[in-house]
Amino acid sequence: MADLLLLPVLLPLAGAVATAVLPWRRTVGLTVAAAQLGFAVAAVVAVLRDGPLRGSPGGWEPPLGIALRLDGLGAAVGLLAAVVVLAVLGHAVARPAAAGGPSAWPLTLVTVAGLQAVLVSGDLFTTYVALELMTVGAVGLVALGGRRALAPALRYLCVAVLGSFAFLVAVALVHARTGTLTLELAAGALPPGPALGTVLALATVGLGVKAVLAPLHAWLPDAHAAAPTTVSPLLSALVVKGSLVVLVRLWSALGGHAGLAVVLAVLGSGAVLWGGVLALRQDRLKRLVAYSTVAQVGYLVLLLPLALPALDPAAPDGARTGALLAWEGALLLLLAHGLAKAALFLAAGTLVGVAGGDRVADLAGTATRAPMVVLTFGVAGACLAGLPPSLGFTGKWRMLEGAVTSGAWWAVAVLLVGGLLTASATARVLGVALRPDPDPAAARRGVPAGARWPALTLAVLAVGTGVGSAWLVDLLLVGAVPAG
Amino acid sequence: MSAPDTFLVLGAVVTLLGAARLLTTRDHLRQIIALNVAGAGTLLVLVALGSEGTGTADPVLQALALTGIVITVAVTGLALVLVRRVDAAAADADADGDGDGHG
Amino acid sequence: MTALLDVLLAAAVLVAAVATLLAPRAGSGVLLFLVLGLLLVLVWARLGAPDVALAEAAIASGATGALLVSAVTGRRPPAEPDRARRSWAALLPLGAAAAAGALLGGVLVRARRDGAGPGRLGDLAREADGVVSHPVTTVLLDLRALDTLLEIAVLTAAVLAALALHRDGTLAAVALPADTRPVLRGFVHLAVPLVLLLVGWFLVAGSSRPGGAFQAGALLAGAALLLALTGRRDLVPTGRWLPPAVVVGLAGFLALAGGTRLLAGTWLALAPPWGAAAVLALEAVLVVAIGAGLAALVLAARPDRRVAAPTPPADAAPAPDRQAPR
Amino acid sequence: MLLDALTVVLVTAGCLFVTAGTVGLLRFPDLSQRLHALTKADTLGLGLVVLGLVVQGPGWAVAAKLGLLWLLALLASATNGALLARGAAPPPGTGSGP
Repeated sequence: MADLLLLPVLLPLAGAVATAVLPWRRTVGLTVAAAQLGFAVAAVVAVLRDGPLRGSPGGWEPPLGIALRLDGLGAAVGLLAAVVVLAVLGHAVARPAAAGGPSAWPLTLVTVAGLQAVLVSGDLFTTYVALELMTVGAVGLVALGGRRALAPALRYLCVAVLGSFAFLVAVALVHARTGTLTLELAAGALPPGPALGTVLALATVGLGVKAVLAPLHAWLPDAHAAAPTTVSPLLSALVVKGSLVVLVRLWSALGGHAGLAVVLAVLGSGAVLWGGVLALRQDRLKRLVAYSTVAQVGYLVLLLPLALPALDPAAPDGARTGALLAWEGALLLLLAHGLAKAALFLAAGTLVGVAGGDRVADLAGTATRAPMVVLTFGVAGACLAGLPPSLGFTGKWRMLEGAVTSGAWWAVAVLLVGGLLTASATARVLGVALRPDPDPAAARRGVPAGARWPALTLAVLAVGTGVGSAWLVDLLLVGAVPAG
Repeated sequence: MSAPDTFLVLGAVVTLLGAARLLTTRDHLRQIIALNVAGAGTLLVLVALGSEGTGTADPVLQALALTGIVITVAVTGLALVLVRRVDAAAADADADGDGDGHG
Repeated sequence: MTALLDVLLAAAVLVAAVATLLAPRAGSGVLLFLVLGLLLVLVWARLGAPDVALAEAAIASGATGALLVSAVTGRRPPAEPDRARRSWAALLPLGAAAAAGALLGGVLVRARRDGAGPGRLGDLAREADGVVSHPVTTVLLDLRALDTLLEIAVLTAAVLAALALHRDGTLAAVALPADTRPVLRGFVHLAVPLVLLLVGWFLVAGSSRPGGAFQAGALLAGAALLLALTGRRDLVPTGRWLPPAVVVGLAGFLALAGGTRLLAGTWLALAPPWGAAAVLALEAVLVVAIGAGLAALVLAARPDRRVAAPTPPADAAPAPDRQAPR
Repeated sequence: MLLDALTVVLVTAGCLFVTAGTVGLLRFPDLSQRLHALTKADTLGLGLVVLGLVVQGPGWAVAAKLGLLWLLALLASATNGALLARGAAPPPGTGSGP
């Protein structure tokens, strides 16, 4: 049983060691990515069949040893990560200039290993070390973007490590109060009170910084604007997700906190609206896409206040079903955002290459020059905006249902306005891209096939999984507290 | 206030002092020093929780603090390499800007 | 009597921390940080954590101190000195932070008092019959071996990220002026063998008393830097052999994990007969990796020598995709 | 009992020397005088403290380690002192150095 938990963590690390020393970086990288996809599928099947996977390395049972636990959410995000990494590495093989040099391979594999370790870790301190591993890998990748990327990478490193220290103090507080580092054992032993409030506040701030929660998001747009093309999808679609998964797990295990939920509701709504408006006003393509990530994270954080009634058994049934629907919807949205945002960033990077400038105005006429890439951008944008039949629509619809049944009308308004803002931001870019080509005669650089297909597959997946997403909802409920 | 409690409160204060200083200064090197001070405060909290004032502290928390120290030095090393590069880039930018040729 | 000493020590640490944060010049900030590091060594000793005290002295004050001092000495002073001390803008947040810290401390103290129960993790760890006798090393390399593996991965990733900013991923192109002053050369001839002896002692002692791979690695990094900066660069791997030396620790740990899975059936399960030998071998490999890694981090801060055509220091594509290749 | 009194005397004398070194560091005008004060007073102070501890008779191994400690401190402060003093006017041919 522990194989399916530990192999996806140790194999990328072995791949990183190999690519750091040996010359065959591409073959090793792609084989490891393919193997990760295989492990992810096997893990999803195993979790669906017989519940959360458990294991403890070294044979030491918790509370003394480290408890590994992979629940439905972890398996789903693991599958998302495997798919996105395979597409990103395919893109990097086709357009090496977009990958930031040979050192991108080991750092990418280290980041993948860090994310996988976060997903399988049931121990709070192992989660802290895994988050640090993911952060250092991501900072290394951003710094590969040349001279303009160094200051954002440094800013991201300082802020993310400070967030980790806040999370570490929360872990110390949990250990002091419950005597254990294993989240499952600590779940029942932490009574509501100042200690629980402080733990959740510190963890929310610490993980909020890494998950780009609204007021703590300043580092993301600069990091994305300067990072190589293949790094942005890893940053937005994966690294941000890892911190969100830990936040959701901590909240649902420890029972949430009413006061903090109101604060998060305000911050989440603010992020959705403010991020959407800022995305509209950006004149640089990558910053536009980065601000839409800030907006989307706003949705996902709304999950915590909306799903709060599902966490305490005393809540009335109406509120509980509403909260459960909101929980499923938000996690579907998390997966949809991962797929669509990765496709969006890959397409944006290719468009910047084709247009020769990263301002939205430079994109005039790119529809004729790179029709498939613009199509990918459109499809991914539609999924983010929540237009049917995409996964984003299924998630947003379920969240709307949940908000309506539990009577959270403010959430309904925020969801609709947010969708509108994202749709208009995508439409604005498409509008510019569909303009006639200002100088058709000029020599055009074609886009290699390898740069078109990965992004398109991600976009198609984002739409396709929306249709038959029942299995996905069941997967997300496995081992989740609200379902239990 | 037994000895470990004193150092527990001290750790919490030092952590937040380091964090506040990091967020209020623009000079990169000072930010990294503040980051290290915050890290030291966090480790103070960890070890003080595991110590009863007499005898050796709880080995699990000592191991966690050791891991924390190694991670902090790794992060500081990477951050300082970035700082030197950022300063060099800024210096080159000044050089290209006002063309005084040094750097 | 000891209560007075504790309060004095705590006050000294607080004053050193505030002084480090509010130092007018970055240079004095670094030196005050070293003072803070030494005070922390006393605090760890007072709290009964000798391993952490050793690690603080060797790594947090030693290696981080070397990193910070080398960063300060090679740095042009920033355009406007940060008049932090006078302006209220800096003192206000610090005051608020101190108050919040005191509150957080109160919550921590109360949580500890409420949470104090039998069967604490530490007692379990001491009784657990791990592979080695020293409880901290048992926790590090046996009970929570995965944490240490991930932590070594963090250090390796940080060094690889730092090397990625240099030409073809190594420090071969870094200019290292050899400081051949006779006093220093004499010191090196005396100190380096002694430090290497200490490295060996720390490595072996780790299984039975405070010590171990991390502290030994920091000492090895110190010896490597002494050699590299005094002209004996040939003895220190900075060229083709640097990446392998840095990743050997992580590679060794992964090999151990895979090996235990295949032989003993469980990942990272160290059984008594061969467990102690495996731990010692692993620690030896970790010492080499941490030594090479920390030394590389210090040297990686220095720029590459400029070749004839001033190519950008990072050999990555100059701008993300300014011109996609044909 | 006599040993304890001896230890107290030695350790106090050691601390006095270290304080004298620090006062010298603060008061003396230029670098070389400060270095002079530091290297002389501090190492002597440390030596006295080590002697005071050895007198407590903790066993030969610990006493040897304390002695080694003092020798290392001596070696380090002498070298640093010489380098810093000569560093003020480095002879030609040395690079920027640490």
